[in-house]
Amino acid sequence: MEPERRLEAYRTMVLIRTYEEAILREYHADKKPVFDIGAGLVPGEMHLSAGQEPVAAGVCAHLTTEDAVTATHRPHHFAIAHGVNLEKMTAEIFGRATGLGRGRGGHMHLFDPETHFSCSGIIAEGYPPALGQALAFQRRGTDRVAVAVTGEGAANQGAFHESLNLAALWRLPVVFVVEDNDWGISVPRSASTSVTSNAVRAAGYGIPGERVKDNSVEEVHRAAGQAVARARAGEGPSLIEVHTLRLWGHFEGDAQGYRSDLDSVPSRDPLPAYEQQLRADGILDDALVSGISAEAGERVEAAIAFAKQSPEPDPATAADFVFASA
Amino acid sequence: MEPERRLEAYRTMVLIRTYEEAILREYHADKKPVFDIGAGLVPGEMHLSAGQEPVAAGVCAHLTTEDAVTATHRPHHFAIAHGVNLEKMTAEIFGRATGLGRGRGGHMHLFDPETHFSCSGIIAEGYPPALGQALAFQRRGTDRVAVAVTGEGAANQGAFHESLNLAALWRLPVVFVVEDNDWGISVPRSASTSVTSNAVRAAGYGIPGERVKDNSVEEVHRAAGQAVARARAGEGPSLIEVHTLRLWGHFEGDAQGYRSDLDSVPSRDPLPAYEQQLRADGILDDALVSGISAEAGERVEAAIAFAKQSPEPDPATAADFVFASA
Amino acid sequence: MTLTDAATPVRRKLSTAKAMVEAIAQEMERDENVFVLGEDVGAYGGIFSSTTGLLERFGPKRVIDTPISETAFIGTAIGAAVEGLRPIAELMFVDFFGVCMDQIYNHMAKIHYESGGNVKVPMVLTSAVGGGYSDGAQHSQCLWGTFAHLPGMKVVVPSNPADAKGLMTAAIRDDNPVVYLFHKGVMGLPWMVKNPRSIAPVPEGDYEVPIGKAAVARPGTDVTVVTLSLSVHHALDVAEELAPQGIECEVVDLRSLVPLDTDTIVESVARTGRLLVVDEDYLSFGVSGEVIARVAERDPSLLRAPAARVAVPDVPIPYARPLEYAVLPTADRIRRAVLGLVNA
Amino acid sequence: MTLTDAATPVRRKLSTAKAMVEAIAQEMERDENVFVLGEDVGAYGGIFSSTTGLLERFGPKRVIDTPISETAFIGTAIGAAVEGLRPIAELMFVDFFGVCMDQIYNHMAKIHYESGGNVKVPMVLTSAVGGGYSDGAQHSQCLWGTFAHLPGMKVVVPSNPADAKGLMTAAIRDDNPVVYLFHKGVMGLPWMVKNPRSIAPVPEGDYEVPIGKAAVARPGTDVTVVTLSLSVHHALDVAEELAPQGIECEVVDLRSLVPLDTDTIVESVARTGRLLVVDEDYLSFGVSGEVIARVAERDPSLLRAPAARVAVPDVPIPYARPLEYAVLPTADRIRRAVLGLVNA
Ligand SMILES: Cc1ncc(C[n+]2csc(CCOP(=O)(O)OP(=O)(O)O)c2C)c(N)n1
Ligand SMILES: Cc1ncc(C[n+]2csc(CCOP(=O)(O)OP(=O)(O)O)c2C)c(N)n1
Ligand SMILES: [Mg+2]
Ligand SMILES: [Mg+2]
Repeated sequence: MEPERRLEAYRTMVLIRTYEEAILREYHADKKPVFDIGAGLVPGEMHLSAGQEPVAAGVCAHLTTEDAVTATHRPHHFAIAHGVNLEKMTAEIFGRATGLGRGRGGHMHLFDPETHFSCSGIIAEGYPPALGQALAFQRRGTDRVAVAVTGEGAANQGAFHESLNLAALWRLPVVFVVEDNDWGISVPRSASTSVTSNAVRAAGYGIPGERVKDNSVEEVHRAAGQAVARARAGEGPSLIEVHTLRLWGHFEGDAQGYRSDLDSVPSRDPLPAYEQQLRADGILDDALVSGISAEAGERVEAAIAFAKQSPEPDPATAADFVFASA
Repeated sequence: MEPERRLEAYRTMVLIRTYEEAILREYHADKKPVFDIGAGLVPGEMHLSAGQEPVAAGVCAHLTTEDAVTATHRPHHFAIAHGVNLEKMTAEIFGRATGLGRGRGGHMHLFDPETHFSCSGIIAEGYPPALGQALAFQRRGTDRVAVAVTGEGAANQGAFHESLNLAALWRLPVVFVVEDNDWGISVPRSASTSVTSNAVRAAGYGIPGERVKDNSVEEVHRAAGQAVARARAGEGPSLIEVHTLRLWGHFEGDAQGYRSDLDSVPSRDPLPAYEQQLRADGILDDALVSGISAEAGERVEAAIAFAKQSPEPDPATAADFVFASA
Repeated sequence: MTLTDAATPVRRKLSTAKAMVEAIAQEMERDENVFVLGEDVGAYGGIFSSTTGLLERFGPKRVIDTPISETAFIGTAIGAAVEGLRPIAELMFVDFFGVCMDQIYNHMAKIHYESGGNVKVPMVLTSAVGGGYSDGAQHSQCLWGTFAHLPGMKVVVPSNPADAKGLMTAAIRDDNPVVYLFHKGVMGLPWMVKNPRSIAPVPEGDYEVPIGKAAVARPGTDVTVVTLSLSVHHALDVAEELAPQGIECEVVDLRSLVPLDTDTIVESVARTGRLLVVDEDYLSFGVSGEVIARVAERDPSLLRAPAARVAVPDVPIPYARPLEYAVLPTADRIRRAVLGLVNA
Repeated sequence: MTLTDAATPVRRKLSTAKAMVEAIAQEMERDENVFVLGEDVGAYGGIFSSTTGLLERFGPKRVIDTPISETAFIGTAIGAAVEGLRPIAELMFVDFFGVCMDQIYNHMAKIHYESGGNVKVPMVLTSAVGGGYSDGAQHSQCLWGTFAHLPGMKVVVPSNPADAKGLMTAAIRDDNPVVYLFHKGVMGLPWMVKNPRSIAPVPEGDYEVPIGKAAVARPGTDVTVVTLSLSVHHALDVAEELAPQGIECEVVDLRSLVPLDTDTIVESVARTGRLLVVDEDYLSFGVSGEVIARVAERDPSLLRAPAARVAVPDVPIPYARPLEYAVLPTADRIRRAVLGLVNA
């Protein structure tokens, strides 16, 4: 990877982490002393993506906002890496009228037509619509691609199988990304998946499959580059599984009592590791690090401020937008 | 295969074919001159299994009625090979009160607790309940197995994937059988399945997979023998795909205008082929052939006579059996 | 134009299936974004002839046979609609909704709302419904109540060729997801008992039947029979039969469940004072209850007799003919119910 | 014993979640065929604490974490039940029914009928329902109307700890498939706003609350409020608030949707002449319509005022709190509806 792109990847990862830390702060701010999931400025389930930045940063580096991304219940890192408007996204997470979904969607339902970004809270069910986006791109003779993301737990859901088969059959320009963070809530991969790598499943559809063993943005970038190029060239879909890390709980409020690997988690954080690597390679120094961090902080706080200043949706409009008017 | 078993396999295949021919006759008997699907003594959709006898005969030769079989919308060959009571089954197909389901089920819903046989008209959705039967057998410390059948078209349904993963994960004593008859109604395998063999999909679950390339009862018998033995030994599930033949239409009334391979179909009929082979090997002669055929004819006609003589269910009882009484 | 605008009498007769296909073909001509996908929609032409001839006319890029992967291909339709195409996806039998309902009700139906109106999902989901030919418990259901209960999708249920065409055109042009449920028994198929009204005059040009407007299929003064799809014809048969006895049934053909035309229902009951709902879906927690409730929450005193229902009495559809016809809303059952109402 | 037999007053209080778990544990002790499977039912103890402590007590052979493969594991429960085990399968949120409904309604619910009664499917399908904590359109639904509409499964919906235990015991012992829908808001979870009644006295021994019998949660003379699950508590709150103003609400807690206790509903409306149905499921084609229809088909003249409904107005559940609370059946909306009825 060229230095410029390595720096860019780092910048994206820092932005994501800064964002997740800020949401973490805002989420818990008004849920004290007793945690109440429905309380505060940011209520509801909150699935944060800290630790999984390499996947989003590595994949989305190959995309433009003409390409589509469908993410999961844990969507922030992909939304940010794909360039979803941070203010509108944050406003949605805060349930404001200025949000991507005018407050109707929430953190698991971020829809951004400008960047063809969407997500869904139903496991693996974000895959099939990605095929349709890819089909539209293909029919129009473009070289645009659709990226579809799930977790390793989701790869045992029927929609996963159907989607891989259909995409392969129709040579759709799709890149399937599996984020293997070892856990599906409290269930370890060994208790959910009969094979140690989902990449082997790609062979069952006659498409390339690769498992990226390290939670390394550069490795992801490399693998994704091949997959995206293949899709753009009309050669059909590929599957990439990345062995990544869920740095925090499944959702906020998750005490992780079940988590056997908890002790080793902090030491596996990919962000300081990448920072060190880039420092060692002379790409980062103190000034750059603090500059990037400051810039991320500003962008994130601006987005949060925008959200907080935005009006709440008017309850009288709750039934608006069920149907599109003619 | 020992001569005794070869003869037995032939006998089973003849019984199945005789049965299907008789149902064919009865089904169309009172649908003339104009075909009306709802008319006659045997109304409704009718999916006959002629041509696929080798699969059922080969697999079920390894089973006792303590083992479970879940079949599909095309269930007769497996029901017969597994030893479901021919009279009760036929009565069900004729919609009689003496039928397996007292006339409530019909040809796609044959449930026989005595032989642990069942089937379902929803594609691939017969797989999951088979896992539960296998789980029950496993928990009770028995060596009983469950056989789950689908077509090659069904192997692209989500339930297929979920079932293979779960069975592999829990090492359930299941044998998955895929009957590849080249067609899912009018859709050829090449337009439904991204790989040329479902056997390769087994690797995606870490279980053995084999494609039996010939529609040969002996080849099926061999492959199924391994799979059943593995399951009985507690080593978990296997997948067997058999390249078989849909001798007739998808269902009765199907004009098969779409069927590109139609001309070659009669010459691929597995039954005369097997008969010839057994004659060549000195296992069958004219006398045996006509004896077996006569015996099959008698059994089948007796079953049909039983069905026809049985009373129709009383309309006043239509709402009975929705719920079990305490 | 809308159907009711048709000034000149229409002579040409089509089956419901052909009328439906004609609407699809006309819209495919008009708008290259329209395409069809589903199982056996190509060479086979749809198991119930809902796409016959389209492959020959528009080719395999616009009439696409799919694997038996309803979740994947309905989801594909959704994503394509999100990107501005206008897919028509066929779920072969509505009974199969259980393998793909998540895409339908959690995605197709909700994306527009969750996106605050920023993402449209202009697609049609067609599906065959209904029994009466011994297809058993997994191939004979109507289930429209299930779809109508879940918000975000329109639900239409044509009963005759002209409506089938006009509702299809309206559904394709609608910017919302529309579930289009066609009863096998109204398609006019040569291989199934058909109602004489399943082949009837259909205007040649393109026209819309507005979604959300019921039709008074027969005016009457004594009993309002609210019904839909194939049951409309049974109700009309009974109405014709009872008229000489001085019992005049008004038959309301709902045509659309979402939106539901409450005004037409209430207005009719206000005149007749008697309400019978005839529904081939399951009795409880469905269409029949909703129709009655719409009246009772407007003005229960309109009901001069207890409201009545003829529906499938909460039992899976049995296979054997005598059992199936015992649970279907047959003319016999409808007649008894009407007589019960007028004698109440 | 049944709950109503309990002669001595009960002191010990449990949350609904603990009461539910107690019932499961007692039945697991009693019958080795009972086992639990589902996502995160083991070490996690169920996302909404519906299985807490069971793994520790009964071990991983009887409390089984599954992959996220609802079709496969619910189907597994079905097959196990067919072979005589008595599984309790948990669908984590009812909103996920779309990925596995085929197993539920085409298999679990129909096998007994299709087999002419020869095959029994004694299992319990548990699932969390309901909103009110900003979990959005795919994690906040009730959907009980959808299950109740489809024949062959019983559907129970406890509102309080004692019923939760007794209904669970009855469900496990029932030879039929029983869908057991527990509202997150009645579970008494420490991390969610809880109704004060979500921790209440529960008898220690095993007992059944009969499936199919509604409870009059509060007697009254002026308005019958028919409701279920969490909404029972909102209705009780309103009833208590309005009593000093001389408005006496009778609150009927359905407890079971299938079978539905029509007699208790009609008997109450016969006394009060006014009916309000409060339902956290979608308004149309669901529970509220059915309840009103049951009265209107028995005797519409019982309704001295138009029947009223407070339900989710056919809109996906919005995320933002002000929007969500605008569509939920809140005490405010219930109060307005009751006042509307008494002033009608
Ligand atoms: C169909 C469905 N089943 C269950 C859930 C509940 N659920 C939400 S996230 C999750 C775990 C997902 O695990 P994985 O796919 O590995 O993603 P991760 O959370 O680890 O990012 C589960 C079970 C769901 N949302 N949808
Ligand atoms: C979920 C579902 N989708 C579609 C159908 C309709 N259908 C019945 S049989 C069939 C083809 C099945 O093909 P295959 O699995 O190859 O079995 P075969 O008929 O060839 O034996 C289809 C599409 C169904 N029954 N269930
Ligand atoms: Mg994971
Ligand atoms: Mg086939």
